[in-house]
Amino acid sequence: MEPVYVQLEKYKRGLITRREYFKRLAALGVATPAIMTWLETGGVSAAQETATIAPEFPPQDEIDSKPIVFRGWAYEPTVVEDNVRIFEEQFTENVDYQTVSGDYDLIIDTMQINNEPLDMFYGHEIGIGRYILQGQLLDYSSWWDFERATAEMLPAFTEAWTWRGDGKLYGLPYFSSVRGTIMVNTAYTEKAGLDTVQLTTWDDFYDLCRQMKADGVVEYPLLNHWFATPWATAWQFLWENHNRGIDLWDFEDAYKPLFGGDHESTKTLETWAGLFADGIHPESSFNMSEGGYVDGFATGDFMFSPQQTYDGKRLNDPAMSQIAGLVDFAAPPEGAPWGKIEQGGYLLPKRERTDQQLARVYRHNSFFGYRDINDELFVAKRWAIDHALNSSYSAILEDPDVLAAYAEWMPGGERQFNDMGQYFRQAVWNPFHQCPWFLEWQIPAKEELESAILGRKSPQDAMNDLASATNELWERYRDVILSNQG
Amino acid sequence: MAELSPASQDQSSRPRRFGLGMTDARFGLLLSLPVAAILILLNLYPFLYSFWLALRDIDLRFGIDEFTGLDNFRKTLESQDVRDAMWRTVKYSVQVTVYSTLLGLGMAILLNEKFHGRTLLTALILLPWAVSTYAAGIVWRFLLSTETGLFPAVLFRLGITDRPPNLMNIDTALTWIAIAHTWHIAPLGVFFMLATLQVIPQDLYRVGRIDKLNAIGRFRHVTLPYLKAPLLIVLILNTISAVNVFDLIYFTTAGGPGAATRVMTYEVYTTAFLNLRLGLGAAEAWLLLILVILVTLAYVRVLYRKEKKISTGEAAA
Amino acid sequence: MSSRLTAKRVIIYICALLVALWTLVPFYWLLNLSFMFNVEMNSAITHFYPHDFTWSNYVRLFNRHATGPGGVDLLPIPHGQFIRTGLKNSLIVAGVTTPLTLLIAMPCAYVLGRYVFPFRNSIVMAILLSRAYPAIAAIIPLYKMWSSLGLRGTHHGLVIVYLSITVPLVVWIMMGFFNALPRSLESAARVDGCTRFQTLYRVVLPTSLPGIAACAVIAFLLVWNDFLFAFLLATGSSALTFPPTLSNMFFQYSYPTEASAATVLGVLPVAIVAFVFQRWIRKLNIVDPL
Amino acid sequence: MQQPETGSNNIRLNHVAKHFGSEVAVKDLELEIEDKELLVLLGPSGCGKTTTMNMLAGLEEPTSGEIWFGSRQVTNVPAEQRDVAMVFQTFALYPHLNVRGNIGFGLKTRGTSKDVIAQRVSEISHLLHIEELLDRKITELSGGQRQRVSIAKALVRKPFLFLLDEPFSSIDAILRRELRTEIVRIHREVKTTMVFVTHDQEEAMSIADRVAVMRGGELMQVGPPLSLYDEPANLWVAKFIGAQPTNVVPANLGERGGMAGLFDGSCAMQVDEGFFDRVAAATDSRTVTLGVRPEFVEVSAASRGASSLAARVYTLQVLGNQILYDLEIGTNHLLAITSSREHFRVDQSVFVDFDWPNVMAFDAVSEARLKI
Repeated sequence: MEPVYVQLEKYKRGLITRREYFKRLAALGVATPAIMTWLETGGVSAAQETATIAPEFPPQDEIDSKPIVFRGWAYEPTVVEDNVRIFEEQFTENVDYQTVSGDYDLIIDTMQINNEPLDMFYGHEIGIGRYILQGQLLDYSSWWDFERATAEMLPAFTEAWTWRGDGKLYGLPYFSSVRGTIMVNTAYTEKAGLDTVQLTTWDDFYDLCRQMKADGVVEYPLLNHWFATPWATAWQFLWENHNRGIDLWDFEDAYKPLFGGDHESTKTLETWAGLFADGIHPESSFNMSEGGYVDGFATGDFMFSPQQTYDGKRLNDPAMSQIAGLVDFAAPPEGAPWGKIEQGGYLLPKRERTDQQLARVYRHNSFFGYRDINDELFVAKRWAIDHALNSSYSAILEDPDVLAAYAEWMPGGERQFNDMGQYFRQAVWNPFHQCPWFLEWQIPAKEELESAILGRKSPQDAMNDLASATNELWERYRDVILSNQG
Repeated sequence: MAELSPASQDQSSRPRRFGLGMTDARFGLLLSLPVAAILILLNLYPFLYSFWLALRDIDLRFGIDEFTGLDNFRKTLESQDVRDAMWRTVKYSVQVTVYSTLLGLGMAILLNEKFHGRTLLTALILLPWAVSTYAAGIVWRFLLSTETGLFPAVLFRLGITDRPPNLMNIDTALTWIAIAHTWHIAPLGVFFMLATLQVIPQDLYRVGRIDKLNAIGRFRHVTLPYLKAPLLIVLILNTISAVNVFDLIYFTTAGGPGAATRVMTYEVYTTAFLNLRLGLGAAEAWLLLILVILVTLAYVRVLYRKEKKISTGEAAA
Repeated sequence: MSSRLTAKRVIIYICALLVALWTLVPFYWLLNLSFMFNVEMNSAITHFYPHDFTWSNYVRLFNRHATGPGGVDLLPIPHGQFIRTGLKNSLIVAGVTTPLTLLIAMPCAYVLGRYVFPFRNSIVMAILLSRAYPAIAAIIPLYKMWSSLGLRGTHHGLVIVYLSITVPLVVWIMMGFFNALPRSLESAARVDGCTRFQTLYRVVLPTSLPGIAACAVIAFLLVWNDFLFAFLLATGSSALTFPPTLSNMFFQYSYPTEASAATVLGVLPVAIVAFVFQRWIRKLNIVDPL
Repeated sequence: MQQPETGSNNIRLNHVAKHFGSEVAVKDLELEIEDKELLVLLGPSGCGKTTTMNMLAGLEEPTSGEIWFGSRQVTNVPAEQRDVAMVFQTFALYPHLNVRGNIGFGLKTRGTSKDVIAQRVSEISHLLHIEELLDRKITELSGGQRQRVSIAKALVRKPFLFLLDEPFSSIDAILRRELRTEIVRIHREVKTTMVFVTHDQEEAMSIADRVAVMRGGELMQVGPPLSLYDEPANLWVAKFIGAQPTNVVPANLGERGGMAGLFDGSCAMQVDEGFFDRVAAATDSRTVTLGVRPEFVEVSAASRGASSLAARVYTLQVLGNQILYDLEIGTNHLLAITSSREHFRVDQSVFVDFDWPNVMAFDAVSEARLKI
């Protein structure tokens, strides 16, 4: 057996797994007063696991003096606080957790630029390109569970967390979802005499919407993903074209835009303008917030709407929705891509840390983005069960507890749960989201796309104008990006 | 022979507080020093600093920071987006100014009449001004929203439209926000004009009646001459407030639909903060600043004579 | 003659009614939404008053459960904690800024309104210009400065910024107020043995209390109501004031009912304060003190 | 009246001037205020009397010159260190204090003990008969009461110098008369130097030990009221002092015993020879300005010969036991006051004579009074 400090070194460098390390330590029979203290204060069930815990790692006094700094998005902060508490108990740790509310990207960017202390923060996959270019992000490839965790994730979801520039993993997901999952208000399908809704292509789907309008089933068959938030319309444009197999970007040349007036994607925009002109989609959506958009569908005025998978719970909640118990997923097309991956995860900012601190941060981040002390996907499962935020970890997608929770909210029970799994497996990742100037691009994209949908501009002009705005961005940042991908 | 009174002895035995050196000039300078410091450090310095920023290409997100001279100004002036935003700002400001000044005048005239509940109404109309622009934005957002709004619901219930209409559309959004702004800012003008209306000698109206002026004539020949100066100042203040609008847009349409409500402040916000390009944002802000300065100069011109009066008036008294 | 007068009175009352509606209906609508359950608000036909009146949106902002229609358990509103912290921070920042503003502004307003001294006109002009300076333009350099000075996201950082707004305004207002005071009171005080400084705090300030109180209210409102500076100089920090925390209820998942209740919490105190002090506020010539 | 004595507590203004920018408020003022006298600064508005008073109070600093309080130079000493008290036209009572607080304020700022303050306040309120007002608010007082309080407030400190700035101008006429007597009484009791500013010559004449008449920032004349009346320094003072304006009659005296041309020769009368001689002794010029107070113009129904001027009654006013006539002589007018019971009617033709021993003569150019 190697001495403890050698094993510690290996552990820090990720040469041995945490489990292996703990096992060896336990075998050495190391015990200190710290563990005694912990046993006195800790819970009974946790005490069984303590045998495998390294009592000397990290030293108690250091934990107290330097908390791990965690900043999260202001979604259900009470749940996160509780998770923090559990983590602190499981590992006798010290975490400084605060939530951020407001313009998240701006705030995190500001914190990063100002080098404010940070060990883990909430982020979307769409942010990592930007943070990496700022030189602010640390990857997870030296994390001890790196290989095991990536093997458990659906590949497309892993890809989303992997920076195209260096192929390294930069985020651990605590929830995953598919944006663009078609929700169906079954009150109207019943009225129309439809049994199920089986999607095939976006064009077929839009034809179905037109049909419903023509049949007088509903005034507005569709509430498309076109609301006031800057990225809304832009995102659907990205994913729908991706689903349609239309390439918008030259990824090899620092996201050079391929679109323009004559490009195939202009047809997508033409289709959209047609939907609006024909009264398939309501005008009011352009003033809705993201929440208002979900609530808009909850009013029961619409038949279909591309939403997040987890919104099924909210839409079927009688305390929130007028159409509780009536919201179903449309079945995704067989084998064809649909919607877009969307995940919330935990990122690891670069900052001066000792190796020991880094080990603590790894342990902390893997608790929130992977497994707890009992080797359970604790955090992910909790979100899936309590809030329908599902996970890209296959284990969660197949977990009977999660299924049971879903069956409680969703009228379609197991069938719906399976449909959701299907969406997950067919969802795609548009690598453009990793583009460092993605935030800047959303603003002209929203303007141009909306102008075309609302009939203020021809789709050709709008796409030409968007292309020229995009080219400016591309030229401005091309060298920076290429040198970073170098 | 007289002797010094006891009171005088009290006085002479007391130490002097501020020595003989305290003159009016020194007293004035001493007491205005903190304010001067605030003005220099928190207004003047940032003002100059923002010009320095405008001469640089600062892109915090990509860590760019280099001197580019007047390049940002050139880009700003050449940008179609900026031009559109400026034009929207002008359209918006004109609407707000006209609506709020006319409404303020109307309310002031009404409140100058005697009727039951006048005191209460005068107190109530202050409220929209007291609750700030962001709250005005929220309130009007809820009033106008197709799903939860009062106005669309009323139109629908009255059978004017066959479903609750979308009032905040690409054509009307800017006007509705201007109306919300009017709701918020009109009270300030009311108080100002009401104060003036209340000092117009009633005898003038009696003379007006004797001279056979009708109500409109009395307004034109008696009221309006008095209101001229306050009216002008209210106009200018309303304009400045309108040009500087931000919260209202942020809380209602966030610049949309399309770019229908992307006014200049929003353009600056986008460039400087959403895109973190501080240099370019500062240059755009300077363009906005010039617009405001032009309006303010008019303000100063109106006030200039009065200001002159006060500084010499002190001496004479 | 009498019939014409009657017609005029009718018109006056109709106008008064319209003005009252114009002023109050928006507030009514905010309250209306805040007293509804989410389900009722989401009903296809908008209700003009809450058919199922509830305090639940307010209660749930304070981390408590409530019972919804049909006995559904309604969870506390997660955002409530931010709203509560925001209100607390607003109270702290406005509460600190207001007395500081008065302390700094009053002496200056007094000498500007009363004395002739070097740079007087420059200061008046600077105040005038600072009032017209667009906030969005002012905030760009401040954002950079506050970031590098470590003042971003701190209470005192916000207080300093707010002083740069409230002090010029209060000086501007009080300058006119002091100028309109009878001068003989100060002469009397001087003759009674007060120094210039004692004259200010023993005679001028006590006799100006209504004006000072109204200025305190205005300064408080100004800070309490500010969105932009707090939004850009304090987001992401625990010093964030109420308005930006509220703004977050309009981005993602929150209901107009809940957001209305939160808005009412922020608006009600200032509405009450403004209503109580409106007589004094109106007496100040906010617009044109010169 | 007492002869000026150079006491150590006299107040002296040496060549004092005050400029406001290019405006000259007070020009080279030389004035000595005697210990314990009541000096009235009299003049029309804008004459510099208030500025002079402010300089005495220490509220304004002179642009040049010196102010001495006895042997103490106070030119640049601010008001609070001068030991002066002042009563203001607008009363200047502190609205945030009650009557008692107002009266005691000046003592309090000078650190007088509470007991002494209470005692002084009660003394002074007794003197001014305002004991029952002590606990009232200022807003509850009438104008006269406020004025008494403000006088009490000033007097309570037993100041070295007591200044009153038009203290009665915002009070109605009857009360004003009462307060005038009151001021004289108070002055006798408190024995303090008082300077009283007014634009009302009647007020000045009725209360002053001495009156200082100012005009356009310059001191015209200082002296006891009677001497101002009898021996005005110049035509302006002569016109300014007196209940009714002095008649100003430009005259060319001509030859002794001959006819003198009046009003630029528009009429003629024979001048008293004694008067002629006295004028001739004082000046070489035969062209002078006569100042004839209305009470020295005699009106009669019959002519007394060449010394009478024919006139017509234009208007008349009954002033109690006297009658004031406005008489028309050609295109000119003369005022006359008679106490005779003989009435003249409007438009009646009358004859005017001057009471020559009391007629004043002024230099036609400098307007200075000729010492005749």
